[in-house]
Amino acid sequence: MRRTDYVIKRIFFAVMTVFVAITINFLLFRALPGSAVTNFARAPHASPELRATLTHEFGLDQPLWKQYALYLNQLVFHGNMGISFADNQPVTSELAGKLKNTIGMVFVGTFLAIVIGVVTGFLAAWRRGGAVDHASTSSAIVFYALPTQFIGMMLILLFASVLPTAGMRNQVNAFFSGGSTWSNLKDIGLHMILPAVTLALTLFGEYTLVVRSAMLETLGEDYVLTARAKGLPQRRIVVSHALRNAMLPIATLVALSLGFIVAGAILVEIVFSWPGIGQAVYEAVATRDYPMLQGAFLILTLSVVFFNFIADLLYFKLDPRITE
Amino acid sequence: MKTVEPAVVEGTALEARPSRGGHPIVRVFRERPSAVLGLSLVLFFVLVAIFGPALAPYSWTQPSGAVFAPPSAQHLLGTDGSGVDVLSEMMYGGRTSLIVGFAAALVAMIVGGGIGLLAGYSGGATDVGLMRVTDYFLVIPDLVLMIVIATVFGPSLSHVILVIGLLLWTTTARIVRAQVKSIRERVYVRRARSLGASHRRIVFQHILPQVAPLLIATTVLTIAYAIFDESALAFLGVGVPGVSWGTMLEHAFERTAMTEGAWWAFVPPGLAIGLVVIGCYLMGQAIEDALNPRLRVAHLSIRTWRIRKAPAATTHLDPEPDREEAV
Amino acid sequence: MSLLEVRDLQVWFDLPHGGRLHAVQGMNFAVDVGERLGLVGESGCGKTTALLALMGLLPPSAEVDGTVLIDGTEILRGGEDAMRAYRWTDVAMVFQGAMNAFNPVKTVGSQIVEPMEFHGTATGAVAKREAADLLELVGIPAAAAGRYPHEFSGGMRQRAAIAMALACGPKVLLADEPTTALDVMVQAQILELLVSLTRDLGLAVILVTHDLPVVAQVCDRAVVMYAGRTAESGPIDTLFHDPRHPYTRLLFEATPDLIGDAEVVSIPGAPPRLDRPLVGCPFEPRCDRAFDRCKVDTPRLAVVAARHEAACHLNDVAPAGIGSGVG
Amino acid sequence: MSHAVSADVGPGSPMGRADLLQVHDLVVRYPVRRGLMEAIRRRPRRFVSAVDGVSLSVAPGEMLAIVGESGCGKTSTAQAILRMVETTSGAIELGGRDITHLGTKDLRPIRRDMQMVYQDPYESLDPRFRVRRAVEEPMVVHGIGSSRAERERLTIEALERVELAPADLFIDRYPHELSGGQRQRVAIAASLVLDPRLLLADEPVSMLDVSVRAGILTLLDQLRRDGDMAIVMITHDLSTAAHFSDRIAVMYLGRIVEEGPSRSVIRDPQHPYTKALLSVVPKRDPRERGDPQILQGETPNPVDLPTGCRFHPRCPVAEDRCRTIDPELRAAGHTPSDHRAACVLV
Repeated sequence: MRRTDYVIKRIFFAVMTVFVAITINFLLFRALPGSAVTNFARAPHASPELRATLTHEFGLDQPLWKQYALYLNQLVFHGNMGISFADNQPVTSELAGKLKNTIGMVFVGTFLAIVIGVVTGFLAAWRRGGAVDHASTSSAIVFYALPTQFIGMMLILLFASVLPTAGMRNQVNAFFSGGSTWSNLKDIGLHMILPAVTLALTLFGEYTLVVRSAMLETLGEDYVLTARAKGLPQRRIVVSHALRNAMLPIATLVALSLGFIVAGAILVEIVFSWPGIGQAVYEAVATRDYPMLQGAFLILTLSVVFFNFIADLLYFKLDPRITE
Repeated sequence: MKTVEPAVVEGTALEARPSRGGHPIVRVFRERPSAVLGLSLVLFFVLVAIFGPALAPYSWTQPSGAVFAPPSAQHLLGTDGSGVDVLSEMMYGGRTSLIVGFAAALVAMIVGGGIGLLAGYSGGATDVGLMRVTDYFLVIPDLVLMIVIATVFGPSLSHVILVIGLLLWTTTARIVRAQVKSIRERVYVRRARSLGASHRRIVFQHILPQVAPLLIATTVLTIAYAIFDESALAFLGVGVPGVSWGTMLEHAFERTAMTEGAWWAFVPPGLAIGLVVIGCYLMGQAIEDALNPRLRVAHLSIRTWRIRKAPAATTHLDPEPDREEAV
Repeated sequence: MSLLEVRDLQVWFDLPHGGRLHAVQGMNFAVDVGERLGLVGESGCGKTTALLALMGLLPPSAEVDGTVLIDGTEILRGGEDAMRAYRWTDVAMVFQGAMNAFNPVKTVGSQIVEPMEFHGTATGAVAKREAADLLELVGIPAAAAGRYPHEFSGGMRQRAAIAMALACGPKVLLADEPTTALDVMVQAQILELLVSLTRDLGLAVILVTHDLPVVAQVCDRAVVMYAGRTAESGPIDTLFHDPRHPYTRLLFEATPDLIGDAEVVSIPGAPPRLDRPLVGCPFEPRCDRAFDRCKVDTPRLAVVAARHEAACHLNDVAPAGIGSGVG
Repeated sequence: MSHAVSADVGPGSPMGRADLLQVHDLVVRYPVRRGLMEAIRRRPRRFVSAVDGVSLSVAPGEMLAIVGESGCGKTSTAQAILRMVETTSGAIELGGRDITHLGTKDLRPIRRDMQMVYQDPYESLDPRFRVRRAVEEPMVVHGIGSSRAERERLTIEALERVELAPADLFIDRYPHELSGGQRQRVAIAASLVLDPRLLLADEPVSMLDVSVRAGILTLLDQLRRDGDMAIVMITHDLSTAAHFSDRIAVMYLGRIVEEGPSRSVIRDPQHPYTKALLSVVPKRDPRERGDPQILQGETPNPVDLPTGCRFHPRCPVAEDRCRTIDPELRAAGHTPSDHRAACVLV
């Protein structure tokens, strides 16, 4: 009974957060300097009819709350987020393509970061105070402290001759779909190495430190002493008791950070001009393409909410004590 | 009723007991070398930021040499993509980055600390309400929101500081709230309340002195994040107007210094940011560890207890002679 | 030959800020089949450390000396790895804080089955059934095996801990303050269970506690510990009626009884610090019968009667006078 | 130490020892956390009555011990008397004045008269306050002692009164530089400076070593004799209660099931629960075995109370009528008039 309460509350919280994000998103762009309302429709080289349809669709000449209702209606039911100033294409489809590229690269980068982080964190905890501990903690802190763009630029400096360092050759934006030939895939793969490695180097530090403190915490618990008293060998105690409990904070952190990584990948995508959502945000900023910016912000916020919800579910699944 | 023995297991958790009096922060710097290393790193760059502009050999905006000139006697760190002396830029740039970092951290401390204290101490509806707001702020991706706000309201020093500060206060608020909530339940606070002490007195006499060191630790960590965010904003072109380490990186990237092999145009600012962030991190971590040495004695680690090699004197006067030989 | 015998057990801890804590300074005791031995003393006297040393469960900072024999075979000097074979199959343990003795994210049943399968005493369905029988033996419905530790009350969790300790049919059960955190009625239930186990299964129990009346009612023999050493050991009856160490007498006098108007007197002063070398008798500063020799010469544990030993110079000088007052 | 005697009832007033503290039918209820579904389906809010109708009184210079197992409501009773927990119903009178629903402003001067000593000596002192400042704080809060010098004098006097002599050896120490027993004495001294008329002690010695406990208990005993202070001691240790208190009240599931003079309650218990509790208290002398009457199970969850007498599910001598009758406290024939028990068999 109590456990289902927890899930319902989390779903409710997620929905509320999405609603708040949409509202902030709406208000933010209405607070533009100058006649903000027309900004939205003044797509620089849009034809008069296009401008008319936009005004009608989004009720740009209506009072604010009426606009808000229309904005919600368009967003929720038609998935229409207006027209990009850059190329008059609907924002939604533009962003969808770019999101696929981002997810591809981010997935590889994060996976690498998690592997490095968990391994170094675990070893650091296991050989606490030893050389391995100092080495992995200090390398974690150093990479965690260096700005992402700086790591990217260093990698370009070092590997420019060996690996491609700029966006995909033929701007293939459909990363997953499309019967891409083997060479196409190889090309994407090659291009992805440096950005993914940069992302991994930026992120693994946090995982190392969290895994280390989670492991040290569990290694100090009484039930580890009980397991040792039962005569179990160290290896088995670490795996079936210490690691099992350390998974709680680790799993939640990984899920939580996934949400922010999508946003954090912006810097990596800019340095390597990777055609993802981050690059789209960068160009939208440069050209003051508000609809695009608004759409990207919404998608990134939704991804954070989504991964937060996953983190809650993970925690709920792993910890039988959740009844609050 | 709980009559559990005091937690000190004979001989194992002795180090958990604070050894000497004196202010906890001072004690941290006396006992932990990592805190001193962190402090010296940060102090070095603060001094550079204060005296830098006066000592800078060249102008930090006007070119004073060839483009991407390698480090030489005249230009110790060479020149950047538009011929400006990198060392002078570094000296002046440091001031902007640190100002943004410290100011934003201050904003985060005041807003986050205030909300954390209020929510933690009052509990009930206020606590739930404030924490809901914090949860919403936490969910919004800070970098993206910063970009949007900076774009919408235009970049300016105060804007950037406010934006970064207002997005970093959530972590401070949550940490402070948790600590205040646990202190409020402590027996000596309940005793003060049962004495009839006023809320104001309890907060200023008992709660604040106890939470202050943790607030300092969290603020120092926030400085690191703030400098980080400033460099990200600068890289996206919506950072602080004028020169900062972040703009130097962005400038070097625009001029593709990496492919030109001109490492001196972007390595100094990148390393500087890294070192300051490491310094803040070490200090903050040291203070936080000193406050709650929650890392218990690990029951399990690669090293195990040892058998004493040298034969110890027997402590037992044995009547039966044969037992003597067996030992 | 006794079931479990401990000779000259000593434990040192390396302190984080340098120095060594001599937590156990020479313990000698033995326990036979079906016998209940009490290790009694105040906090900091080394009783829990001695128990952990018996099972080799000390932290890496510990150094151990002495010998531990089970059915005549030495198990301590082989170090952590060699001891592992004897743990739970020969010697099992119940901890004081039963709350976190169990892994919170695994069911109680699976944690009882775990040692069986590892030591090979039972596997699969057989192990599950044996675990269910053990739970019934300690008074818990077998169905509870599928439930998690946080769903158990204090008393039930301690019972489950005892069931887990019996998983591989041990010869000796070490119990570290098993009932300190429980109410007097639940304490009675647990102690009654321990007594029935020694009677029915021939299990030897070593009960560590600071509660003298519990030892008086439950144990056959007792070892009174002070400052890491044996002050006195012998049948519980003689310890009460004919104590041969002032500390034993004063401890009984400081314990109030339900019926009886004897005045309850506290023992002034505090136990000595164990990280400093010992001069003379450790109890001398608090002893009401101390004389000049006590300040200089550390008394050795000497036999005063059949299986009754005490470490006090009075036994050489005026043995009769020690016990007046309590008996 | 002169002390303004408030209201009409003075200590040792001519017409016998008028009671300092009187509690009438005290009830303290906590709401039970409702599940989301229950809230939606408007199920009535359920309550736990931690204290379910407790009446007691204490005269100046008298020590009343409240004993019982965990969850019997003894701590909630003390918290309610100290106005740290809201009283659902019933009345609390201190020195003849009803303080049950007094506003915080009017309550403040009254707080001077009732002080509490807590169980955990390691937590009851602020780790950042030296002993001097810990003992002085109550005086500063209530504006006692016109100058620093006078407050210093009162602090030293209080420290010596709790046998922390010579005071200057302890006055400048931090709590972590004191032993458990010394910390508890500092906490008591910090209450004494206000010269309270009522001292509530919640398990004052349960976390201390045996050799130190007796010291604190004799100190409390002596304070009530010469300070004419009323003491209410909460404990689960019947031997301590038997030895140091004048009267004992035994609580079970939020109710007093037996109360009376200590000697009479210990030597001639009337209520089956008290008899069972006394029978399982281990004796010091190994030869005094006694026949322990061990009740099975543990104190049930107070959310769903059994009907009739709340002890009947665990009572060894329960009869059918116990399931329906919820007995009142009444004196047995042969016991002194103020020794009462709540059982049909009395």
